[in-house]
Amino acid sequence: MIPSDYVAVVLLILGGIFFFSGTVGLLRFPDVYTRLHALTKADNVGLGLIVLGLVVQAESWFVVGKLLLIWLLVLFAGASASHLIAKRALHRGIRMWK
Amino acid sequence: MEVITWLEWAFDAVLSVGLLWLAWRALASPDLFKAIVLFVSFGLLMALAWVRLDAPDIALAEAAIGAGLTGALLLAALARLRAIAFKDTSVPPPQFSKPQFLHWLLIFFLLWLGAGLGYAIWVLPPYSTGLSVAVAAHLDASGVSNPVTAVLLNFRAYDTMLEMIVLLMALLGIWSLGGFPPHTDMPTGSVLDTFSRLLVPVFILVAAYLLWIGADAPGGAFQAGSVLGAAGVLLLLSGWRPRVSLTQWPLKLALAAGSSAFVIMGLLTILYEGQLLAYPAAQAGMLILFLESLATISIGATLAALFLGRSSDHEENQ
Amino acid sequence: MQMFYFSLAFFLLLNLCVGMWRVLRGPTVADRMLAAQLFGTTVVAILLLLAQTSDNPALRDVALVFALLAAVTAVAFVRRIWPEKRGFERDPE
Amino acid sequence: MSNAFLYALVGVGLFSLGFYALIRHVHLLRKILAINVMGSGVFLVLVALAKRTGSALPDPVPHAMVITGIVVAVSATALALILMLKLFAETGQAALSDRRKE
Repeated sequence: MIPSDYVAVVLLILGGIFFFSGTVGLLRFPDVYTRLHALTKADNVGLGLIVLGLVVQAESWFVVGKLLLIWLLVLFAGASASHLIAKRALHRGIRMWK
Repeated sequence: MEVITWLEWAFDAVLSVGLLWLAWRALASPDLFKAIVLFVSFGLLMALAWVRLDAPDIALAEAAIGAGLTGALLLAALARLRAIAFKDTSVPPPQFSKPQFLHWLLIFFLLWLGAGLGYAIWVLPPYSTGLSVAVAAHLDASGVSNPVTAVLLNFRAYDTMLEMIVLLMALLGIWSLGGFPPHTDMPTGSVLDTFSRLLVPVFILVAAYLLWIGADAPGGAFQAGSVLGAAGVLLLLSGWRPRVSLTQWPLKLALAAGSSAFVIMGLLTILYEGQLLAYPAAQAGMLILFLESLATISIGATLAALFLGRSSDHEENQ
Repeated sequence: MQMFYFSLAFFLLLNLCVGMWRVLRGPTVADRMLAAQLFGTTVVAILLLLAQTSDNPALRDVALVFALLAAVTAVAFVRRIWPEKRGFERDPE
Repeated sequence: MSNAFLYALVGVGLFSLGFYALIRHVHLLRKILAINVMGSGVFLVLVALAKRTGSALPDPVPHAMVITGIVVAVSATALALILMLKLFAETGQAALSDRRKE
């Protein structure tokens, strides 16, 4: 197990923890907005850590570039989609939980 | 036979249970919207199933179609249903008011059907190379090194030609019925504008990449066309409508490009090679790439036009 | 190392199944849609891990397509299912 | 014993589930979903059985058929949705009524 494996394992485990926290947030939080918050933050950081963990293991720069592009796209899609959903939820009068 | 670790069996078992459970919940849920969201999630798990079955080509097609098109089509249809009737569609599904007896008869029959099909599969021999040996033998003469693309574009090119025509007919059917009724679009917020404006070029780039890589890795005309179609759907959703002049002959040319290219290629190969769509070995790779690029444009335009629904000239003479 | 990737992919799959409960219970339609959004991200992560275990670069293309299309369903939901105000489509703005 | 047979049986299960829902539900949108689930079931059986080649490479012919099948299925779904909307616009309900309208 060369050092890069250790780094990768640590990053991947952290990524897994973020994903898990995202799901817990999705299930436990009281209303749409907090769930959106939990979901987008946790998943994007979770995926980011997993991508970094894989980047450490990647053999060629092309793979590194593709992994980072995937992460960027998910960040972009997640941010836009959650904004759209939240704005429209506000327009539809879905109240905050407090 | 590679050693199937218990972890892989656990993964497959959870995926299988997830697929069956999602399909059942999607079909049985009282609320139509919940049914559609469950169905889209079902499509996501199906993509994982294709990956587990060593079918990355199909996973690509499922990803592009399932995530991009099916959900948008179903939601657009549901929106039309709700908008007109605007009764809450979460009334429990009105099931046939037949006597209970028929209901159990149906379940009994379906159990026997499932058991029979399951048995028929179970007694199949565990090993059968099918056509993989034949394809592998002729792979180098096919001009491409990805076996699936070789089958799609060379060995079974006739079948793919008919697929293109079937796609065109589906679109003609939709346009003849007037297509999706026009949707009064709300002004799009700046986020949606920047989102679609920035993302559509990436769609086109990825579609070109998939088309190019299709020769020797999973990818190809259908997957690239589906990504292009999804780009069209995204544009249409964010309020963009093609200029009327664009939907005259340019759109129609794009729609017909794929199938006509196949037909013309078929005629040429009959003249020169004596067999329908039997490419001369030397130029096979180039011809396949040419056919694939036209097919990609055609599939993308067709799938986007499915969603556009009513073609604009139809509106003019109304 | 391969075993570790696969076990993490398995953990994410369980994560996804648990998240499915929100699609069922979610009171508002928005909850259901954002749960579907979660599945998209989780499937991308699983695909990237599976690409590493089976050493099959094609799976990264699948993950790329998923990442690209993750938001199309959400946009369809926002633009079609939820018109600006409750009521008929054709009420004058 | 590869996982081919597991997924093939899941395919049969999906087909039966879809078939049941196709008959049981009145609303046309549900019937369209049911047909799509049945289609996925059939595709799953095809691809699962294609994996029995013993070597790492599965049989590419069913794969090609399923790819084109998926694309045609989505266009058929679009056509079915349009027919449903047409029926809905005419009769006001998205279900095939048994009683003939006099």
